[in-house]
Amino acid sequence: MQKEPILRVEGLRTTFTGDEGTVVAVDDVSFDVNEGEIVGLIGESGSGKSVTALAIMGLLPKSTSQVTAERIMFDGRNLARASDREMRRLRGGSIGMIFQEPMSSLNPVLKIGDQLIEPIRIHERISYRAAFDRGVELLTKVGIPSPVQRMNDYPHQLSGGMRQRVMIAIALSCSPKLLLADEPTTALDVTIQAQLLDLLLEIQAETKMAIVLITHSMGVIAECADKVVVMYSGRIAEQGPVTDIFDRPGHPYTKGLMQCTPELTGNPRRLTTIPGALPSLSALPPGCRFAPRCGLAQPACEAGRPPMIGVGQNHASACIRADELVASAAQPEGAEV
Amino acid sequence: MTHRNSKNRLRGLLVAGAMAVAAGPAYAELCGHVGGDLVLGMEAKLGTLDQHVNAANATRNVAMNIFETLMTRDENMAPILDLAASLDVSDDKLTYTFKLRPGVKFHNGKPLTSADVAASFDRYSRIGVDRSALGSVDHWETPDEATFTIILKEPQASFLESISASTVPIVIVPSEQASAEATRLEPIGTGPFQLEEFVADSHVKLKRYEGYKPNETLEGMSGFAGRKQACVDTVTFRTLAEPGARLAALETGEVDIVEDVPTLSKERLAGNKDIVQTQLKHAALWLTYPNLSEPPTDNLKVRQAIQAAMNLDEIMDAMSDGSYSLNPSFQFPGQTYYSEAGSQYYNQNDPEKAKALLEEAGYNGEPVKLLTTRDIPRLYTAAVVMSEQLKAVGINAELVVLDWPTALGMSVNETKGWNFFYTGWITVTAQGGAQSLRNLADPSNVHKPKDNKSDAEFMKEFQILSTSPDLEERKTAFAKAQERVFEQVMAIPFGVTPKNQATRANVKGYVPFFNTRVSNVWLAE
Amino acid sequence: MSSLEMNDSRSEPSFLSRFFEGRRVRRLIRHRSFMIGLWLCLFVTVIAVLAPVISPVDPNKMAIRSRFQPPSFEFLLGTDNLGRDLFSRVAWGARLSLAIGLGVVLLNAVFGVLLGALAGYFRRLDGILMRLSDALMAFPSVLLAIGIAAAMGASAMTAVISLAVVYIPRTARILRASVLQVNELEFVNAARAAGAGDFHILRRHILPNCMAPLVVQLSFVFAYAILSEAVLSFLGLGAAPTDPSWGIMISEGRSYIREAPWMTVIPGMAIAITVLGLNLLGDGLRDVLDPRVKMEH
Amino acid sequence: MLAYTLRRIAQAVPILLLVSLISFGIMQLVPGDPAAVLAGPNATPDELIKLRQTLGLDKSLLSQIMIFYGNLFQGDLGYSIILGEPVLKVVLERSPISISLALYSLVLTVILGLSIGVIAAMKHNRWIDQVAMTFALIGVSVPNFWLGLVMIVLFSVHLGWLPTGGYVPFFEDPVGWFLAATMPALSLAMMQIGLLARLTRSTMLEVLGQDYIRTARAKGASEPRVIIKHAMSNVLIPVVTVLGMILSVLLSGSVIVETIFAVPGIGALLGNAILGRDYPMIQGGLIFVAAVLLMLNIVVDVLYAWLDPRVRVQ
Repeated sequence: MQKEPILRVEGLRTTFTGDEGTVVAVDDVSFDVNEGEIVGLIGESGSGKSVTALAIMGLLPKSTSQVTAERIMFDGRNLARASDREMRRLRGGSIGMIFQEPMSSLNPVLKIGDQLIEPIRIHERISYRAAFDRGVELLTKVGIPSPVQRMNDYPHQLSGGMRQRVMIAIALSCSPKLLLADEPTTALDVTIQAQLLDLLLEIQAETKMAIVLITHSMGVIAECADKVVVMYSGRIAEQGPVTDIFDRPGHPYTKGLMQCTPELTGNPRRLTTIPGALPSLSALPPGCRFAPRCGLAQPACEAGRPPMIGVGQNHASACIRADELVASAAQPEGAEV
Repeated sequence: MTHRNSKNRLRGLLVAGAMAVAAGPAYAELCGHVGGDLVLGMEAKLGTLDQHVNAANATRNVAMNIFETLMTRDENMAPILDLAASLDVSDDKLTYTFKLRPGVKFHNGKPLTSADVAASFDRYSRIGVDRSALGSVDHWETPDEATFTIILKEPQASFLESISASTVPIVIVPSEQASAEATRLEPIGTGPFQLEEFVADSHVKLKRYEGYKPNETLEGMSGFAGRKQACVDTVTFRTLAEPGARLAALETGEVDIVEDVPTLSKERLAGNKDIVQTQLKHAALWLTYPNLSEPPTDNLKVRQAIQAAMNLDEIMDAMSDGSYSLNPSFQFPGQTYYSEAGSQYYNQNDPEKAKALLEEAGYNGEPVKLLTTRDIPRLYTAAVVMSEQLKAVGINAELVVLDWPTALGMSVNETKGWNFFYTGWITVTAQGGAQSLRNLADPSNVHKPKDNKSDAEFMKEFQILSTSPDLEERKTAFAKAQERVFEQVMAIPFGVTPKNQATRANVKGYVPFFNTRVSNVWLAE
Repeated sequence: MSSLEMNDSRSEPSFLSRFFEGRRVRRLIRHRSFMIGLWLCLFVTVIAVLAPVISPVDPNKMAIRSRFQPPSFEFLLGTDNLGRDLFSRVAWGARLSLAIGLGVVLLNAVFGVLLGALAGYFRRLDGILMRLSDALMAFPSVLLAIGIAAAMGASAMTAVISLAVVYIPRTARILRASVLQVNELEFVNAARAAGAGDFHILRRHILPNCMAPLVVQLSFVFAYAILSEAVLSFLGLGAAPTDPSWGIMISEGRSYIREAPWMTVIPGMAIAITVLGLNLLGDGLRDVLDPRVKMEH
Repeated sequence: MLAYTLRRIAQAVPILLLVSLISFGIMQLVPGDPAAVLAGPNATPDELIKLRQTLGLDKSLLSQIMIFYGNLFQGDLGYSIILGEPVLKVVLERSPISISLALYSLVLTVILGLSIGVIAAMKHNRWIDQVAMTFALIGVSVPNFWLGLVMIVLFSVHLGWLPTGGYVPFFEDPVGWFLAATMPALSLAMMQIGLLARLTRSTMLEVLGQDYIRTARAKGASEPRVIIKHAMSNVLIPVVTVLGMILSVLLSGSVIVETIFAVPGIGALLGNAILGRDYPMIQGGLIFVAAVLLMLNIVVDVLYAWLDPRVRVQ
């Protein structure tokens, strides 16, 4: 029998209250992350993927947001019921997180060293000296040259890529069991993106930690992930093992995403973008939220929320025409082979 | 011998002083208790303590507890000896010989000698504000350490009055200070208190001078003279310019004595058994004088119209919040020269007469500029009320309000741009008849007469007043001169305000005077 | 965001209409403190404008017999030591305060813009102008105002000029900073490339885009001017002593603060209400027009 | 850093010269007569004329000023006309009083202003925020001299808690100093407390929305740690730049507060010097005060550079 997953999210829902009323940013999201697994969370900006990660971490501002979930099981604990204190102990300890903006995610007035060893000092009883040495070690590990000097530098003295390496080092500093990486490479140059992804994979291979990799790039997913969760407008559109998703996408949105990524299709002429934009969270369509942009939409799509339909081993899609899609995807490929 | 006659005359002078304090405590009882710290809340800010060049009341309040003079004025403002034990005047009235009191020492420990007196007179005649008081002096001599002789060029009946004047007194300082520049005198005197600390805008602290040699010719203190003793260890004069704060400080016991209690607060203080109020009934004479060079006040009829229009009760009431007395004289009631001559022109309050006089004068709406300052609220109020009264009879009155230095400078230096200037006299009036009219005489002429020559008839009487050896003759001359001032409207006195003071109930021996005296004041336990 | 985004400055003629375009006006109306401030300012303005109508008597009319009257139905806000009606004096004082504040604001607008634009645009003038403003700002502001006021004699005009001298360097600095910033933007370079003259560029392209911080600064200058005028008048160097100025009223009242506290308290409240209104107004303008400006003394 | 500091000091010299020229220009326009002040309100014109001669005031203003500059370059600020003491001595005696009062106000401003601002930001949009901001607004809207007068009546007269004013040297009687300085310091500080609270709140709100605060939380940092270590270190940067401004306002705002509370500081000294036309005192005192203020600005800029590493390295 399969082991318990390290993270199991069930029925996560997040709402924001603002001047214009209450909006649901994440609606009934459930997925599992197994130990040592890399799960790709993909979607357009505003699809709710970052919010999902922040909700798991308990980092959303309490004054404006409400997080509810049936369960968020992490390492045998239900984070949905955890106290602030428990959450603090987990954050930076068993769960690390990397953010999208390396430029602004480091405190400009504190030394790299101080920021790096802070989680170590918070979570472990350890002397400053030992923590400092560990920091140097971590910087070496993430590939930062002359780490001892860097410890005394300030963030503005480092390039963006270097800063993101520092962020990775911070996230790794307490050997987390789970790493939430929120678009860790988006803000960086393409070459540096690749280096960093390689670094992450290298470290993952070594430490066997689980990673939730949030991205909007199917290319990144293809390169790194074991499993994919596709989000659209606060809901999960499709999830499944990465090979299944790429070979037999069960949702028109997933298909569209893949077509946006030239290196996946290998055919620049088929580079198409999905027409239209994400619906506003305050004016959501009644049925399938993708229906207004969907080339395959039928009147039934607007009738109600489409259920998750299993289309393979651990592969499910929230599209009433999922079976059709999976079948059609398999067909031409099979025919050609 | 005539020599003896002079001595007799002086003895009379001394006795007059002694009588003034007959009711005072005997020497043994001067201090009911020795020790403690006395704190006074003062209204005015204090400048330099150089008493030779400073005419400010605030300075005298402090400095006259540090310094002493050869001669000064007694409680009734009559001349009296202080540092001098005796005075001989020669028959030709040209030589004045002072014998110094023995045993007097300066705060720096140096004994007082005639050289110090001569040096002080030297300095005063060089830079002293009232150096004209020494105008008739030929020279002075110091025949021996204890003798100081002044030789006049010509006899001057008012000479002793002049050198004893307490407006800018000729205080005696150590001879090393003779060359000290103006305002830079070191405050070393012979008085019962010596300077401990001076922080301008905040406070002056004096402490008892242990080597003080009191003047034992009197039973107690009279004016600035007489038997003085420092009963308290220290005296602090605190500047508390905010009237509310000053009174609050008295009520909370932060200060022991407050000068200038606002009229309104008297009633409230009366209900406080910890506080005793005292009053000097006639403390300040308030007046205005016209500019005789600037139209339309160059016209006598216009001036008379203004004089007729004024309701002085209203002006005094407004400026003092109701604590005043009308006073048709340039002297206080009870003073030697007090006279009501010309009082028919005082406080006429007759708008119809004023209008008629204006008609007669051909007044045609020329502006009458009332030059005043807000720095001294009473002067401001007087001008404001007066302008309303003038407007009521059809005079185009305009207020010109400047800060005090500018306003006073303008009234002294300019003959244009103003028609009336306002002032209050404290010591000027107290010094006697000649002193109070001196400002309207050549060469002072505050009223800016044409060609800087004051009215001839007035000047004739003023000459008699300042030179006649006979008191009755001088009194008559004063009355006539005053009447002339009223007739010619050379100045308009408004009235007199008292000085309302208050002390904590445990403060004993405090006697109100034109200036503050802290000798013989003691704190009951 | 700010007007910096509006690149098409050719299509304006009236910058005001751009400045108060509908979106901003709606935001201002929704802004709670702006509206409270607006109402307070309107209240004071109405009192100032209607002073001759609503005053029961001439503000300088003395009535010695009814002096020191506490507030009552007959004397709404009481009377002072000369029996003058405080309600009339406060109302006329509003006139004076607003007039002086407005005068300071106008002088600030004219000279602050002129000097700030010159310093920001013509770099050669920058050194001299900025050193001069450094020197003026190195004076303690109250002492500078006292000095100028002492030189000119107390009058409302004196108060306006001495306060303008104190605040103009500060306004000019803010404008200079905005000019420097806007000068770097694309559309200015475009205009320059198109051969537009310096003054044309300044007037048509740069200045209209520097208005947001200026308007915010001026609203605070207005508030400071009213406070400082009271300080000067309190010291006898502000408005002419015959004018019913709030500062003078406090100064006159302080001698009687125990027995007639209303003489001091009422003009003080009048100042506080007016300045509060202006501050709220300024907060609102800042929030809506220029979120970057934080605080200027 | 050292070069920067030295350059700033060098820049201050021409500014000081300008300051002295401006004050000279103003003084040349000021009418009035120091003799009148010295003589007091009861002096007669006759006494006044003589006093003018005594003081050498009959010389032209220009020659008086020439004498002043002649002395200045020998490090001598001359003698005060009114006080008869060397200007430098008086200024040196008085400035510690003002500076200690200003520093006390500054401490009050920083403690109250910062904590009100921080609390308001942390309780953003709750009632505490509303109360704090209302207080801050009232603080910036009330004239300080009026507040001083009202406080005297309240705290000295009615409650009897504090003395009405005056000054007690700190080293003689620290408690007395504290009691006497509290009301003046508070009435000086009130407006600055309001300004600082408002600035702190808005900066804090801005900083709390920054990514690095989220990073800190993601590390498991407790809320106090986030606020104190991560947020405050950034909030302090703009705060320090205004502290220089605040301190110079506190120093110059003391003219009127010192007068009301009878504090013998440099503000009251110079205010009286201007009102009394004490030309040497005005000239010397203003140069001294301007030099102190300029120095203060330099210190603040250096401090700013020290606090903000982004500036420091450049």
